[in-house]
Amino acid sequence: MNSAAVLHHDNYLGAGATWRSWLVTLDHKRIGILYTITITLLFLIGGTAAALIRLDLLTPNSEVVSVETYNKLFTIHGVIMVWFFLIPSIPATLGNFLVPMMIGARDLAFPRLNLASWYLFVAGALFTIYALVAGGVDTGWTFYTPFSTVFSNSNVIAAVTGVFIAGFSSILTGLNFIVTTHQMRAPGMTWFRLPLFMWSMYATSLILVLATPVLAMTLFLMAIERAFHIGVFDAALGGDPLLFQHLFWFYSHPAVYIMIVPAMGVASEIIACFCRNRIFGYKFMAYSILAIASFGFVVWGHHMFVSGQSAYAGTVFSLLTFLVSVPSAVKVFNWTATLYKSRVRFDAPMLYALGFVGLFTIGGLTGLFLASLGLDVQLHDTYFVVAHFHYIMVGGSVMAFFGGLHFWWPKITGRMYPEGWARFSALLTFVGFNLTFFPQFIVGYLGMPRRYPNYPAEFQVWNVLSSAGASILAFGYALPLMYLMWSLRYGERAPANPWRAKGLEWQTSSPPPAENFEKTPVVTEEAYAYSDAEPAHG
Amino acid sequence: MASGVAMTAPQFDDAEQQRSSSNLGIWIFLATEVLFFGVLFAAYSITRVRFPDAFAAASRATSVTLAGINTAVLLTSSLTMALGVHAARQGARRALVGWLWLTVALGAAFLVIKAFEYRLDYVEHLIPTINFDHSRPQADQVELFFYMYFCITGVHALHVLIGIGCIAVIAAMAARGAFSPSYFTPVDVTGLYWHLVDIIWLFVFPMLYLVSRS
Amino acid sequence: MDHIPFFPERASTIASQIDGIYFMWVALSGAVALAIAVLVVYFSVKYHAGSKADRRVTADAAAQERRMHHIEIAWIVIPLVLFTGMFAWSAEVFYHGATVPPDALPVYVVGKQWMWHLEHPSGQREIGELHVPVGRPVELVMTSQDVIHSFSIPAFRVKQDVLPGRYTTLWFSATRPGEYHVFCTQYCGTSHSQMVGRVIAMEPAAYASWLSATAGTPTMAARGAVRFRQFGCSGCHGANATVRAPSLEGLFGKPVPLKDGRSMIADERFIRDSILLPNRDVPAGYEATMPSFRGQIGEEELLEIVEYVKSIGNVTQ
Amino acid sequence: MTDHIGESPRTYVMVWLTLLVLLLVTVASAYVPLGWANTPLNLVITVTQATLVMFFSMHLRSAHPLLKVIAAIGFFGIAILIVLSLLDVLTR
Repeated sequence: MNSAAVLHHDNYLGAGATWRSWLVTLDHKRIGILYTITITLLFLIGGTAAALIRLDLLTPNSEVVSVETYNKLFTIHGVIMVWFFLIPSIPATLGNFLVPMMIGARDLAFPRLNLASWYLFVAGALFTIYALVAGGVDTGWTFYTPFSTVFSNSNVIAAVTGVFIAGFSSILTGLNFIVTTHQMRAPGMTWFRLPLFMWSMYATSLILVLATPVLAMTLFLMAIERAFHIGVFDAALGGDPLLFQHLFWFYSHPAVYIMIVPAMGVASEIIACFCRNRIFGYKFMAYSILAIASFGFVVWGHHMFVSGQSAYAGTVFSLLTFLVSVPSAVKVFNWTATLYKSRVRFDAPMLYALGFVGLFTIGGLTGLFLASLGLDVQLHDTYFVVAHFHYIMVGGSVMAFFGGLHFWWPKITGRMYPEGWARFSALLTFVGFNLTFFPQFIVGYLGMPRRYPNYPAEFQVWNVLSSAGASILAFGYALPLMYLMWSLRYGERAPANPWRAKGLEWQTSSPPPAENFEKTPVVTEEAYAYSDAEPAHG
Repeated sequence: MASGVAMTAPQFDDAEQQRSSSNLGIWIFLATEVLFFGVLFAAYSITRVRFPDAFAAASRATSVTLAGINTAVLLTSSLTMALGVHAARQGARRALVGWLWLTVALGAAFLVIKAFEYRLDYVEHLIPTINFDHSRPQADQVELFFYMYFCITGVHALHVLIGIGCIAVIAAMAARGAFSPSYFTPVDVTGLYWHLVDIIWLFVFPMLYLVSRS
Repeated sequence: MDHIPFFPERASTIASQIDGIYFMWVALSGAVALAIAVLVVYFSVKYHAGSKADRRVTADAAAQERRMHHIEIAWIVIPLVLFTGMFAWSAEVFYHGATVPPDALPVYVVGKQWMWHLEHPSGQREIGELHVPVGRPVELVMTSQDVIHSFSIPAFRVKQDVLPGRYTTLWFSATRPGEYHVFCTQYCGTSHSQMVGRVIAMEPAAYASWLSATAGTPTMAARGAVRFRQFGCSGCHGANATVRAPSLEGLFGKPVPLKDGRSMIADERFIRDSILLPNRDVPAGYEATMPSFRGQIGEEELLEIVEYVKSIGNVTQ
Repeated sequence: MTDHIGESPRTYVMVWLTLLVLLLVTVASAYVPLGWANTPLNLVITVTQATLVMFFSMHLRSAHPLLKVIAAIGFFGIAILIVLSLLDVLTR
């Protein structure tokens, strides 16, 4: 395939370099890039807050910042990272870029809506950043009532307004992906020929569409209650603060799957490609993604085992939680089995993907600790929980996001990234991550509560280890930022299919033309039809 | 577009694909609307289960007559909307424009009646934080009922208002001949939205107004 | 720092049960994680792109498919069975922790930003400290004056959120004398991390002498009796009342038939709700005439009245 | 996916009349002392009305099954939310 030699102005990046050409673009690929830039900036804000938190936790007494500032820092960190980085991370960037390409379409079904999503996202982000910077918010990302409605003196309403607006961006993106998947598939692209990344985008979109409205309305009720001093969450009137938690977690538990399911999709693509093998148990993988997405809606009460929720409800939620963990386990087993009788290569995306599998496994297994009713009493609201969800969301999602970014970087930018640096930073991230978060499991079981700038001195050694790890992790994240930017200018020009990967996105030039394909592709084989006879790539 | 012929957007293969995509899109959007209101209904139901007597007493203080008339008005507007879509399919431009404006008028009538109802609530000191009468029995819980009542009916009224705006725009477009039997997706989609607003009200009515009337 | 802590002290009866689940999970998940790591490394080495490993698969596609299905079903069913077992075990321990033994010694707790206020039935009041005897179940009846807090004693492996407008309970039976951390584990605002305290578990004899050394204040029930008159409760519920209101003697812990046909147990929560929301659960044979005391009575006064009602409930038993 | 044909004006009018009759029935039933059964009865009538609107006015009757699933899924989600929350509230 010689389409790599296409002239610069023939690809989507060459379609104009003015601000205007980017800000009014309807091209899903460009919108994906707009998202990438936006969430990178937001990641830097959330990451700075995290760095300050880890710095402050070096000593048992909050010496770097005041406790008020500490409370605002972990709120900034949580709100930005959850709603303005993790949730849009893979779907809005790689998803936006790849969904139409993987199914052989020219664009998403509703390109204008797609651009509107980005503007809504930016508007929401600006609102929230305003709230977080102008005085700050000290409620934590969970906004629990009655603290958020009655007792906090911070910018709660502005912050939730931002989240509310960004919620619409999520909904519209999800809607767009669902319609696109149903309507725009190229001839021959049947459901069971879809790459697993598409399945993961489809499942994620379902969650985005079905869960986000609940969050939006819950935050709306909460803001009204704060503004008018009356509401159904207010115990002083006979209302029920636990009702807020039910409504909040009805969204926020599925939201975890919004963050991790796309990562599973990315990992599946990378592992299949670098094993040159079909994903083991493809159909089981597709079904398990759907199972995770749907069971994810009935387990929210496991965030509330010690909240004052009834023991019966807790029991039901615990059982359901164990059920949802089965499909996740199945996925890990299948990725492992894909390596069997394969031809593994360890390019940087594969290192990231294997790192993802390892960290996700630990995150998933420790989730089982938390799902166990009796044990959760000890673990709830301690650093064990903090470590667990960082293994899933940061270890899992961000690792896969970086893997995907490297994997599709040649396709997106037309340039190769520097392989050596990329492998090095994948390893650095893996080591730094484990050093940061593994000690938190131990200090969590010891009983150290989350959201504590002051803590008993005997916990210090674990916190020092964790902060040390965080500094390594920071390098692991900063390096790709630098060499990927470098590669935009100095990187080797990428061929159309540097990995000799299957998948429609690799059948067009790098970067692709504005309309993605010169002519609509016709699909004749299953996903990952890597054939054994192919010679190993030199 | 004035010719009433569909412009197929470049990402679609043909008009049919575009039309079914819009249709699928609007139905997904409607599902999110159901979930939006569903949260309000959930909050209402759970609070009501905890204070059945207070909610029953509070519900008896609402105006079932005005709300009942309003239900009929909204059901009728749903009929006119359906007939409008039918006219669009037939290519009957005058009928389409007529039905759409009639729908707008009925929607406006709904809001006017709603306003009278709110005025009545004001007179009877039922508006939380503004003039709520705290001397009645179980006042706090009755106030919670009215808090939910204003949240639900308020958000619903906002949807009616948005619906009226959309239908008015569609009516103006229709008058200019923007639609034809082969292209009337905007009419169809607006109609679906309007019917959903109607359906939401069908739930609001018994849940807020008919509690323990016997 | 003299040593690096790996594991929390274990100082209550339930602690070892919870640790049991913990160690089982550590073993199981350690084994699974190790197995996956070993397999990944082994496959990576053996099937490295350049290696000459045998990669032939059976030509019989159907047999291949069947085999794969069996594998998939195996690794769906085995975790499922395992999880169900672990679920049952941990639920059993949870229910044990949620069921307060009848002979438990009550202590009343009010959380407020940012301190714990504790009151013993015998009258002692403590702030941020809780003296308890070893070898006897202690029940904490807890409520919050403002936001949600959570009462956590890691060495006892107990934790329970403390809610405004409602009583929640937790219980423990200390096994080793000593001082243990109390943390507020539900984020409650600025000084959340300073809402800490300690439990002092004492040998029964030491506890008895602590009790007598700190005696002298009236008991909670006695203070509650004063409140009972002060708030005018005795005017209707007292012995000489002329208004038709239920007598509270011998009430506590008994089932109360309600006007609407339901029945409730007269526990702490019921007494509290009857004072603050008197028209919600009206006892059979009475009219809903009692005024609500919401907003007029503090959480600590309320607890004293509850303890008073409790004390006259036990008198006639 | 969308090969709905729509209904005849006559059908719309019939549906409208049925809806109005059901409205009268639900209001009337609310004034009959049925105890706990009042609310469920009202809800059953409402669901019937909503189904009529969706099937006829919104053309779901002749629509692709996918649209039927999507139409139901929002209600289903809310049912889960209410039922599992009530499971807690009613057993506390």
